Amino acid sequence: AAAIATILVLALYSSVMKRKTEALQTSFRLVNLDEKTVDPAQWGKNFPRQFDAYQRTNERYSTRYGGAGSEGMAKSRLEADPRLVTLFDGYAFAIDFNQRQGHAYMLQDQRTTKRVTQKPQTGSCLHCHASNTVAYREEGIKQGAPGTLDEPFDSPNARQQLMAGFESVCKMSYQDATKLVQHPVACLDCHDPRNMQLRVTKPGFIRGIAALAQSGDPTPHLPSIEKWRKGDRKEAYDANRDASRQELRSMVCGQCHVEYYCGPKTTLFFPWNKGLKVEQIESYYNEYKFPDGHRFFDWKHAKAGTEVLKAQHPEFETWSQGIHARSGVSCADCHMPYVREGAIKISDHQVRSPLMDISRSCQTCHRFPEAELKTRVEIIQDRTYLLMGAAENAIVGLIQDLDSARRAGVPEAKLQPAMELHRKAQWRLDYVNAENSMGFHAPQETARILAESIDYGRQGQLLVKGLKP
Amino acid sequence: AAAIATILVLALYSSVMKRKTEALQTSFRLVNLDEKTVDPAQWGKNFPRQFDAYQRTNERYSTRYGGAGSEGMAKSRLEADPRLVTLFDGYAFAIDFNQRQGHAYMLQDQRTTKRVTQKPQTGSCLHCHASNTVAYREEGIKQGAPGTLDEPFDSPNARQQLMAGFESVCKMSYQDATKLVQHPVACLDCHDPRNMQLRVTKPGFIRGIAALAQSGDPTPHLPSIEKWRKGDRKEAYDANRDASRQELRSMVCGQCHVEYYCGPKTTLFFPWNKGLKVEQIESYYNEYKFPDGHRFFDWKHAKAGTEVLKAQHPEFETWSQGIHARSGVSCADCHMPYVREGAIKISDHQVRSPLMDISRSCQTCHRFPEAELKTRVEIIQDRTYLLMGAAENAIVGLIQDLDSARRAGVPEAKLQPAMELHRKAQWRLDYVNAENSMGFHAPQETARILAESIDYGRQGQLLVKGLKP
Amino acid sequence: MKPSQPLHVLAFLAVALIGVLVGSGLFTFISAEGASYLSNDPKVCVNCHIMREQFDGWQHGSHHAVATCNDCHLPHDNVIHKFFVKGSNGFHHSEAFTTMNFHEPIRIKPGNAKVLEANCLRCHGELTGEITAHGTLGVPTDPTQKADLYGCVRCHQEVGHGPRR
Ligand code: HEC
Ligand code: HEC
Ligand code: HEC
Ligand code: HEC
Ligand code: HEC
Ligand code: HEC
Ligand code: HEC
Ligand code: HEC
Ligand code: HEC
Ligand code: HEC
Ligand code: HEC
Ligand code: HEC
Ligand code: HEC
Ligand code: HEC
Ligand SMILES: [Ca+2]
Ligand SMILES: [Ca+2]
Repeated sequence: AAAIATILVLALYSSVMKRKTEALQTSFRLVNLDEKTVDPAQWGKNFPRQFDAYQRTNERYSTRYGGAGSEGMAKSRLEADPRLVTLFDGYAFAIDFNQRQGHAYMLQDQRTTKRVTQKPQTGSCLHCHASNTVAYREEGIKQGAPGTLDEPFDSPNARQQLMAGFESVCKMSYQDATKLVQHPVACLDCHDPRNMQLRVTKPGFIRGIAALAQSGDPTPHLPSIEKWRKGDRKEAYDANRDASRQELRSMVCGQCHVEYYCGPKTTLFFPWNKGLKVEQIESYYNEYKFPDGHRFFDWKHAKAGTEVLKAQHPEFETWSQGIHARSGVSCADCHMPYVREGAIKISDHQVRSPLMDISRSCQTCHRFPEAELKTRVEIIQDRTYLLMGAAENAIVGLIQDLDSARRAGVPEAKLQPAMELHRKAQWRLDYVNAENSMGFHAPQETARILAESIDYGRQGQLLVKGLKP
Repeated sequence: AAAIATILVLALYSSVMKRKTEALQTSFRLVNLDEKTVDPAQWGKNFPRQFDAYQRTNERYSTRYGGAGSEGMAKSRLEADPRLVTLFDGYAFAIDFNQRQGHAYMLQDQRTTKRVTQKPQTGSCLHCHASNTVAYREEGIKQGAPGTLDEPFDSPNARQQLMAGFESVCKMSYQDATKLVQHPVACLDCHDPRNMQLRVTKPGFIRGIAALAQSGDPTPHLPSIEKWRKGDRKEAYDANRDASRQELRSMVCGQCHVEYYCGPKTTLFFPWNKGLKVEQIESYYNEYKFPDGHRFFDWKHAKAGTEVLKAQHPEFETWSQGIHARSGVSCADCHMPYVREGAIKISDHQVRSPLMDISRSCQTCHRFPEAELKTRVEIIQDRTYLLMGAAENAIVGLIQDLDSARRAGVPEAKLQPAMELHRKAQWRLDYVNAENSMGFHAPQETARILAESIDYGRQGQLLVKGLKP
Repeated sequence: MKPSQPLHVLAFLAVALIGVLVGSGLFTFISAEGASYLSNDPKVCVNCHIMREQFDGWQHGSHHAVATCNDCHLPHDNVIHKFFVKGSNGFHHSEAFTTMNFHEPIRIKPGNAKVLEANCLRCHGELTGEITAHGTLGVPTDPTQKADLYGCVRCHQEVGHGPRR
């Protein structure tokens, strides 16, 4: 009996030891990475496969609605749909507005857009177009924040450096600020250099997600937030401490693919204090007052006179309303699918449209032929596109009606209710137009938003039609 | 103790043996079933479990949007939403319109609705509210069709009897016709008595599905139709010959849960000649001329003056546009899920809302908790409900505007374009309102339809607003 | 110190009751072919018709030729663990089968899911070394766990039993 027991114990022991060695075995470390290593090429020495793919985000492509085309210049969204020029009249987006392209272009595209070269912009723009963890921290130290760059990112000192630097850079002119950075989004922005774990580093997200946690809006797709809410709430929600790996696989993207305010009147913020739905964001903006006491708005429409809102790429918010998010499917699952390279399986760092690689992006979960999956996406997108056109027509109509009525001498006060409807309709239309999946991330929700946009737009027209000078 | 142990062991042993025999047991044929056996109680002798469940369709229930409630009377849809009275003004639906209830009630509900007792209706109504295979064939024989009732259902003679009888019954008054039948939908309507295989027996469906096959509309969810199209097309598409078992698991429901015309002007038909989408059906109706040469319509709106269309329960058509149909999920998968009776799995013949039994209806495919699945359905339904209200408001507004303009003396010809928009808007709204899943069967498509309804309704109002007498 | 009389009786009763329990349990286990658990042949799992669906699915799954039920559903780290899981599953399933008291559709339980995941890694650990080097995979379906463990199956649900829907 004693013999058998001994054998069993030994068997157990040896198997445990085997596990432990396996856990340590990772890839070959040639370079020591730390919080100061901004340059992805350095990281690439340890992780050449990920780096190669990362670099390939400079490859151009187009799908029916995605990508920027394979020409030298990104496709212009204004040329593709001239109604946008009317819709954005009086705003920088009416000058230059293109299809997004790969991550490799983000810094260059921002530096060269006419929205920057022809209009004054602040340093806030850099929040999402560059690797800026180090730049923010250095600037923060300059502004008097304690400690050095050697401190780990999750230390209180580093956090103070980051936030102080962020505030300071946001106040600079774009031209001054952009000199502080050299790389588009880099490894450091999403990874902890010590162990490659995912993390979020962008101040806007860190504050925004904490505000969302404070709100009561249900977040079934982000269970760690719901768990935090049940706790004592003494410390703010912190994704790097609280979120699961799967949640971080979306949150790292949510650092940038979100609606934001980054104009000159206040520091950049993500408007999530009431929740992630289109109405909740609208309501937060409507209650938000600028330092001068004026109600929040992005620009005054040149023809309609309305103080309107601008929506920007609310991918994270829209995804949050869809069935994939509820099912625990993350951005990285579709946009960075696993690929086998030789004997090893890694995440595809060539972030791009999943339609470029349907078999890896979709087929592990959906056992349908590639052509069928592509058709499913396109059916959803075609329906969205059609409704978006209808909403644009309604609002272009309303803008013209407001303009004519004003010219005909209808007093401003009488136009006000119709302008209010213009604001609502435009917000909803733009929310969909600025979102980059043409409805795929949340098909029914997107259609609902457009239906409301149409309704408000047409109701606005009805109001104006009834007015006499 | 030994005694107790023995008892226990024997009890368990016997229960295990029972399980094992159950696994072998199929069914005993006690009664010979044939094409004349209408009475389900007879079938019930061979298939008691299915019969028991079938009878339980008389159980009342309600979910957030489904079921008819547990009171003695089905919930009135007119009381729940008085706007419907305005929308249906001038039509029988403005008098009496209730929530659907279980199959057990179908004949009784039809006989007692005020739409029948207060308005003249034809025998076509019976097509979907009774077991009428035998009644049609007997009437057909009376009208001179060859052969006897003994011939198998798929023989040419039987087909001739069926169709002749159907034409004849449709021309009778409802009161005369209803005397020919005694049972709500019965086993014979969906099953071949020789081998219990599924089959379709309703003339409207047999013709409708053949017409759909003739059309070019893609039917990825009904592959046997696409296959038939590739053949020589010499013989019309015949579901009983061509369709797969999985397709029949939806088609038996498609015999009744469909949009139809069954007024007095022509024989009942399913409008599928151009396809199953809402626009295709509309376009077919718009081109359809009544025998008197007039363009197809269901009724003239009492206030608006428009010749409008009535949509009825397009479940089959709507399901066809959804992701479940494309994924090969049939009506029976959700509404007649397999249940274990002892060791055997049988189809639950208590056809009802899947929300009454989520684990069996949904969890075989979706590995999420019941509460989560229920929430997913309700989120979809709530969005639909909201948009439906918006569409109703738009059309009620348009009806009032048309009415006022006419009273103010605007000539009919000038109102015509707005009335055309009323027809379009009302068709789309009603298509969703009459559909019984509150958007679940095809969430995005349903939202799209409502968005268009809103757009047309509001555009109609804009046209009227611009008119002078 | 001598144990008192009542304690003796209690001890005897306890032993007798345990004996009955074990005896009847064993009997049920055997008659319900719970002993199937002791074999590696997948066919013995379907002795229990309840497992028919999974068996059929397994025959259509990509691993049919390379893995049997026990390769995936039993621990392979050490013998004690293996027999512990075997025994407790065997007893639990026999009991569920006999009383016909279990949730349908049948769902793998968290403990067994951990076993399963470990087996994926047993065969594919090298391939996935890079993606597991910095922690397990995780799905946010269970908020009580920072990252629960059924990571592979989230994408590869069909490997064991073929298409699920
Ligand atoms: C279930 C899969 C899936 C998930 C999850 C998902 N996406 Fe997408 N995404 C798509 C598809 C499909 C498209 C459409 C691509 C196209 O039209 O070529 C798309 C489009 C995009 C685009 C535009 C791409 C282009 O080529 O123009 C961006 C940016 C994007 N998604 C970001 C995100 C972000 C950020 C998240 C998470 C918050 C996310 N996606 C989650 C599938 C997904
Ligand atoms: C630091 C900000 C930032 C982060 C973090 C980020 N993105 Fe982007 N992303 C951008 C910007 C900016 C662009 C547009 C670049 C351009 O058009 O020049 C972009 C473009 C894209 C595109 C379009 C690619 C193409 O070739 O058209 C996709 C898809 C995308 N991102 C998905 C993701 C996903 C998925 C994640 C997370 C894994 C992510 N992004 C993380 C800022 C970011
Ligand atoms: C909160 C993150 C964020 C901020 C702040 C931000 N961007 Fe972007 N930007 C993105 C993302 C994500 C994309 C890619 C998706 C898209 O094109 O909609 C993008 C795309 C772009 C593009 C390429 C597509 C186009 O619109 O022509 C330009 C140029 C651009 N941004 C300029 C700017 C400027 C100028 C500012 C400051 C006013 C700014 N960005 C601020 C995240 C951001
Ligand atoms: C926009 C965010 C983002 C950027 C930038 C980024 N990664 Fe990743 N990376 C991810 C995500 C998401 C994963 C999946 C991590 C997980 O599941 O835990 C990942 C995983 C990895 C892994 C783990 C193994 C694997 O492939 O899954 C390595 C190594 C890695 N990245 C290296 C790099 C390197 C090197 C760079 C810079 C060249 C880089 N990453 C830039 C988002 C990013
Ligand atoms: C990690 C798993 C996973 C990946 C990857 C994934 N999906 Fe899904 N998808 C799901 C789940 C889960 C659902 C929800 C329905 C269900 O429970 O099956 C779903 C639902 C859908 C639906 C119906 C819901 C809707 O919004 O219309 C479509 C269409 C779809 N997926 C397409 C895709 C496409 C295209 C891709 C690739 C770009 C993709 N999916 C990638 C898991 C995934
Ligand atoms: C994927 C599952 C699924 C499929 C497939 C499906 N349905 Fe449904 N159906 C539902 C759900 C969920 C509801 C909403 C029930 C509720 O609100 O209580 C519903 C509602 C209904 C209702 C109203 C039930 C009530 O309780 O009031 C009818 C009638 C119906 N469906 C018929 C059909 C027909 C006919 C088909 C096939 C052409 C079909 N369904 C296909 C899931 C499905
Ligand atoms: C012969 C015509 C006919 C056929 C065939 C038919 N139905 Fe029905 N169904 C009806 C009628 C009529 C009602 C409404 C009865 C009433 O309200 O009195 C109904 C009601 C229902 C309801 C509502 C039940 C409730 O309790 O509220 C559901 C769900 C339903 N049917 C689903 C199906 C499904 C699924 C099939 C196919 C398996 C099917 N039906 C086949 C005619 C039919
Ligand atoms: C093509 C099949 C079909 C025809 C023809 C048909 N019905 Fe129905 N009927 C149904 C189905 C399916 C339902 C259940 C779904 C619902 O209530 O929308 C139903 C429901 C009903 C109900 C209960 C709910 C309500 O509307 O109050 C009544 C009453 C009714 N029908 C009367 C009639 C009358 C009268 C006619 C003839 C003018 C008729 N039906 C013709 C299929 C049909
Ligand atoms: C509205 C259509 C409909 C009616 C009416 C109907 N059934 Fe069924 N029945 C079905 C469907 C659908 C199936 C599933 C068949 C399949 O998968 O092949 C089925 C299956 C069966 C089966 C095969 C075993 C099983 O349960 O899957 C039997 C036996 C059966 N029905 C008996 C009856 C009896 C007896 C009646 C009358 C009391 C009846 N059915 C009425 C639709 C119907
Ligand atoms: C026989 C399999 C099956 C059954 C039963 C089933 N589904 Fe699905 N469901 C699917 C498939 C397949 C998809 C498409 C996405 C995918 O490929 O996973 C889907 C997609 C969905 C979606 C996302 C698409 C959409 O239309 O929004 C929801 C929500 C959903 N199902 C809910 C349900 C509910 C609730 C039930 C029960 C009433 C149910 N399903 C029954 C297989 C099924
Ligand atoms: C290649 C690995 C593999 C093999 C071999 C395998 N299974 Fe599985 N089994 C799985 C996976 C994966 C699941 C699903 C787990 C999940 O979804 O979380 C599963 C789930 C189950 C379930 C629970 C049902 C469910 O869907 O959760 C049962 C019962 C089961 N297997 C029995 C068997 C039997 C009996 C055999 C042999 C005939 C077998 N398995 C062979 C991988 C396997
Ligand atoms: C005595 C009959 C019987 C035999 C033999 C049997 N099972 Fe099961 N099994 C069941 C029952 C009953 C359940 C459902 C238990 C529950 O869900 O509570 C089940 C559930 C399971 C589950 C999922 C539930 C869980 O606990 O995770 C797995 C995995 C499983 N069985 C694997 C197997 C394998 C592998 C074999 C063969 C070695 C096997 N079964 C042999 C009756 C049996
Ligand atoms: C007993 C060893 C063994 C176990 C346990 C095992 N696999 Fe495998 N797996 C294999 C082998 C061998 C192959 C290669 C099969 C082939 O080439 O056909 C394979 C192939 C695969 C493939 C590629 C083929 C496909 O189905 O797409 C995937 C993915 C996979 N395994 C995932 C898993 C997952 C996930 C698990 C755990 C649920 C698992 N395996 C458990 C041995 C195993
Ligand atoms: C987010 C989705 C996802 C998860 C989670 C996931 N995989 Fe995979 N897996 C994939 C994709 C996509 C491929 C195909 C890669 C390719 O073809 O290049 C794949 C391929 C594989 C293969 C087959 C490689 C080959 O071609 O032979 C194996 C084996 C495998 N995975 C095992 C695992 C194991 C073990 C786990 C858990 C540690 C896991 N996977 C987790 C998506 C996933
Ligand atoms: Ca904004
Ligand atoms: Ca009709």
